[in-house]
Amino acid sequence: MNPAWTALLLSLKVAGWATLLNLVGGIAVGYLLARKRFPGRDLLDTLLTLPMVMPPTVLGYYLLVLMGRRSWFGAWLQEHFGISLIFTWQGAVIAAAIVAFPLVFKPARAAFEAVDGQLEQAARVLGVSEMAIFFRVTLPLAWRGILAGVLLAFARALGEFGATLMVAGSIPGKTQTLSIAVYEAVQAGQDDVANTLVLLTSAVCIAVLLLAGRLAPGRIANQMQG
Amino acid sequence: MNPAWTALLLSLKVAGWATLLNLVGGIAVGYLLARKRFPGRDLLDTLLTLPMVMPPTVLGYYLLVLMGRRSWFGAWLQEHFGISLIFTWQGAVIAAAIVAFPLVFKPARAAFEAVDGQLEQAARVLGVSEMAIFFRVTLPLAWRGILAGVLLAFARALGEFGATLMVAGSIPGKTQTLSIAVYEAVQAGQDDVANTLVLLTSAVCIAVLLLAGRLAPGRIANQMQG
Amino acid sequence: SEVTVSAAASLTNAFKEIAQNYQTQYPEAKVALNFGASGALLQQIAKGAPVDVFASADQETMDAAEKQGLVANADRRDFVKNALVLIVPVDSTLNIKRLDDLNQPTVKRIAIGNPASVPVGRYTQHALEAAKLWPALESKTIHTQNVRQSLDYVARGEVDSGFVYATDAAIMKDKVRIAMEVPLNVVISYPIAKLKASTNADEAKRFIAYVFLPQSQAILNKYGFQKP
Amino acid sequence: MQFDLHVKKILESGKRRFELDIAFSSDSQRLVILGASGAGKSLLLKAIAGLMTPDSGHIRLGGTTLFESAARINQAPQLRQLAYLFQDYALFPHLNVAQNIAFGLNKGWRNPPVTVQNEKIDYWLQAFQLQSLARQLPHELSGGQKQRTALARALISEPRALLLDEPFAALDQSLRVSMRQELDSLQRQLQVPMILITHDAEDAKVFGEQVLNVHEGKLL
Amino acid sequence: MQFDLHVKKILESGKRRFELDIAFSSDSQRLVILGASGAGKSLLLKAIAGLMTPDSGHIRLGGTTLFESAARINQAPQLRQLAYLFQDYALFPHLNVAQNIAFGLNKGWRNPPVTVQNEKIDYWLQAFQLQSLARQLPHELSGGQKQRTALARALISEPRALLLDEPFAALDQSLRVSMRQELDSLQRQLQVPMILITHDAEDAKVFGEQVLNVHEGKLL
Ligand SMILES: Nc1ncnc2c1ncn2[C@@H]1O[C@H](COP(=O)(O)OP(=O)(O)OP(=O)(O)O)[C@@H](O)[C@H]1O
Ligand SMILES: Nc1ncnc2c1ncn2[C@@H]1O[C@H](COP(=O)(O)OP(=O)(O)OP(=O)(O)O)[C@@H](O)[C@H]1O
Ligand code: MOO
Ligand SMILES: [Mg+2]
Ligand SMILES: [Mg+2]
Repeated sequence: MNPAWTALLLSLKVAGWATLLNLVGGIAVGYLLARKRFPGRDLLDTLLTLPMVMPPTVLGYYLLVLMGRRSWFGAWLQEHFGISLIFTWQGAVIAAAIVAFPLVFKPARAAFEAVDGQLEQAARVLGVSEMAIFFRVTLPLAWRGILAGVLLAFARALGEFGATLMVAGSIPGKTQTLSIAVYEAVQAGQDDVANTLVLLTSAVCIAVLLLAGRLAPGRIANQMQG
Repeated sequence: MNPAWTALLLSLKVAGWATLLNLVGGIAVGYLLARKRFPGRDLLDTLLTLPMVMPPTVLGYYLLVLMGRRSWFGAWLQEHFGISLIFTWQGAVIAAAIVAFPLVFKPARAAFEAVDGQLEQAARVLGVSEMAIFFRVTLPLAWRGILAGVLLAFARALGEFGATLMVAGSIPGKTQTLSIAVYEAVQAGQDDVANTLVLLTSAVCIAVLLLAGRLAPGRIANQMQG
Repeated sequence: SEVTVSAAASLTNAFKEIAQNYQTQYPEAKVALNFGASGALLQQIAKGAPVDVFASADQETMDAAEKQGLVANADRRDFVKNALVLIVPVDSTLNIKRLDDLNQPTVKRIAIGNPASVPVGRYTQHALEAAKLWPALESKTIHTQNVRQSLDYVARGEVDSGFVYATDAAIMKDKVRIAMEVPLNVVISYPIAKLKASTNADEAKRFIAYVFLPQSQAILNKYGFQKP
Repeated sequence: MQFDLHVKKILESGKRRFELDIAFSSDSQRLVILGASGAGKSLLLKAIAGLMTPDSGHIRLGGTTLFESAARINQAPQLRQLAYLFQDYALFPHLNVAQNIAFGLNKGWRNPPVTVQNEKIDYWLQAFQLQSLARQLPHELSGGQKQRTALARALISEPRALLLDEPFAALDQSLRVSMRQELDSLQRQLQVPMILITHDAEDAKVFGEQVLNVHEGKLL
Repeated sequence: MQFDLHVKKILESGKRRFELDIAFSSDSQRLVILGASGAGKSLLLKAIAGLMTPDSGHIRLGGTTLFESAARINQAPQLRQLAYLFQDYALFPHLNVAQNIAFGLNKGWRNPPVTVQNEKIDYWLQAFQLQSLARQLPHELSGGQKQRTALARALISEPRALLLDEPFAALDQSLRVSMRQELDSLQRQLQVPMILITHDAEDAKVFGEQVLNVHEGKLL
């Protein structure tokens, strides 16, 4: 199989899983921060934003320290599950997910905060459980804002290479994602290869983003009373 | 002056300017995409997201190609304004701004779309100009969502080094930002220096984000009718 | 007058010291140091970055610079030598004396800089090809993006061994051990050159000359470099 | 005792302070609340529905204790099984008229489908003259259509009590008459207690077995 | 001629189609519009205010042409200088009562300060009994308080015409009487044309120099 093709599939797999993890985690954390009051809430928000502020390579280094064989966590994973995250695509997923996480939870928080609380009240009186209210009222109304963040996270996960490279290495066919391949081509001065790969990545990204945009429900919020 | 201190000031200058550029540009583009209907709108949205999907180093390479003295744009800048962006902090600003731009305009678009159009209608009838409506009604109501994106962009600009390194180089005291210094310290095996610098960056980032959070107007949208 | 020096990342610590001394000696001079991967530095120069002196970590990059007409052949000189070494974690029980020993089944992973883009990877490939081990070891190979990554992997025990420069091994003496110096039929030497486009040629020449002075060579030596 | 309650609540906004302190018990099934704008009528209804927690007091409805500060009882709104009509409707903007009306019929994690239809829904669409609007979204409705949708949504679920905040305010005279009848017969059929806020003397006449006058947070 | 208009507009939502087609001219200063819920009363007002662009027709008010499809005239809502009371108030949620009322007084790029105060604002706060609520945000208001704020915001700017969509619907009887008086004297003083939508027979009596009956998008 064409190596670019292999890298593309791997990239989609990594970015897809990372986005899925972030979708769930980002919505949960964003909701928590928007709705629950607890001491240190804003500090937690800020701390969770820190992965953005660290150069990805450095973040990757810390992840290596955390998940490596010599760390207690890495050792524990190894011992109990026989899992090693370093040099595996699962490791790449975790790196990409952490790098992109702030992109999801922060817009999600803002979107949840913009949902009119009275609508949730109305649903409560109608006997619908809190969990169901979340899925039937809150989430649909916050969805556009969340989606904006999720799409950004997907793009970022697709483009990430600093942290991924450090954690997963660059093993062709195994952990060499498209963006790592691009990076290597540029480094090696192979401009045509790099250009081709960039075009490929961009095309895939455009396709995915346009598709996802279609999935968004109509611009309801905007027309609410308009 | 302590070099870490110099790097910090430079980082803040670069991230600050980049954020400012993105604030203005992101709000404008986000508003345009939310309110104006034109063919290719979603495609434009997607194209503007592409800086996220490219490895920053690669993006930096393209910027280099675009802004270098040998390009027509670089030559034009040089000729007419005597400006060279390569190896200057202004170049770093542009690199950081482009890398972080999608983080601002996409959440801004979602936030603008969530503003109730009837309120703008009401302002119109009251004789207030479109521009004034934007500043007095639309922007305040979209502000929380926009702010979330702007803060992410600030963090990203502070942490960016891939594209910056390529365009502005790493000249201590001139273009070596904090995150480039971190990167170099890690490269040079100076883990303590790296750790210290990371702590410094994180502390600054936390301080700025917490401060900015305070600046946000109360969670009005959430309480609209609650 | 300011002189901008683009130097390979591996020279970071040594060049910082040398530049400082230089400025003490010539108080009117100002040295702006710019570090990065040799290839990236070349790209910056090619796109018009205002650089006066270029110190590369390999000959190929400098060759490319020459071919693009950025430096004159007469202006380039080798100023240090480095050695390729095979390292293992300090607590490693492996017994590796020759490259052939890498064939042992206990050696599962070997970190090698990507030969396509990382100079140290190219040298490693030469050495392994000469020893007729290159294809055989391919399956154990982890390609890294720079020396530092290989070093980290070895230091943290993620790989069983790795190929790095002697100068890199010197950074982490407490975590990695040099198992052997790798025999090479080429010399790993670093070239330095004034750029044709330099707007400050005299200062550039003076700085290059300064790098060759014994006190500068002593500093380089301190960080594991050898005389050319 | 149908109603037995004592609700105390202090609301502050800047320097202004509003104190709600209302206690009454009544055996009549139909209560009408009158009072000037801002007297505290809506707040009282919200307290009963569980949407506003009183600082102290108790709320008992048809023998069940919904709230009692002393005993630390505070039933969740979900469990109170009430019909509540919000003064400003609170329709779900992402659901069409039929979906809004059907919202409380299933308590699962999914909204009714866009094409939701069944006998009950049809009955209420019919009763409130909303048939042709079943698939329209709230922002495509007139004021009165919104109010009727909200009312249908509240009444469809066979509640244990009806709490209605100005249910006919946005309706024209003839519609008001027919809907008053509808509500009247529903209440007789269900035999549940009802509290109704209104400014319309006619409403008070039809539904006001007992009329409570609220003034600045207190009963007159 | 105070009013001279012909408004045609077709609205579609899924299979349902609503056609508005109303033409009339009148010399009376005070017009009351009656009609069933969903008849098209609010749409007509929106067209006059410039918030809904008719498919065709014309709108002239006191001699000025606001809209004329044939001549491609369509004045921006800003230039029409009308007072418009939205049926659901449309208060700015981020501004307090006084700021909402003061909103149209300055047309600059900044909102009035939180502590905004001047004679005009005081007059209207007083007239509509909102003094003590001046610093409260809309979500801290009762239904009637919201309506009064919205009405004050519309009337304060000395408009060229008054368009009021059920201005007293959320008010109790006594308040209704006093505000009716207030509005009556304002209209006499400004001598501007007024259109008022209402369901209240009393409103029609006081303001209805001429009464228009709208039915399913057409005049009866
Ligand atoms: N969140 C709040 N913070 C402060 N004050 C509030 C808040 N909500 C309501 N109030 C005040 O409480 C009082 C009672 O409000 P309520 O909505 O119960 O009035 P109401 O009797 O329903 O009036 P209306 O007939 O106008 O709807 C009002 O004066 C209102 O300003
Ligand atoms: N955006 C829209 N799309 C489709 N139909 C609409 C839209 N807006 C309003 N309509 C329909 O137009 C008709 C007239 O609406 P309008 O708001 O003018 O009624 P109204 O006479 O003011 O009634 P009410 O007294 O209930 O407020 C209604 O049947 C409504 O469903
Ligand atoms: O900021 Mo990066 O490592 O260049 O993705
Ligand atoms: Mg009320
Ligand atoms: Mg209406």
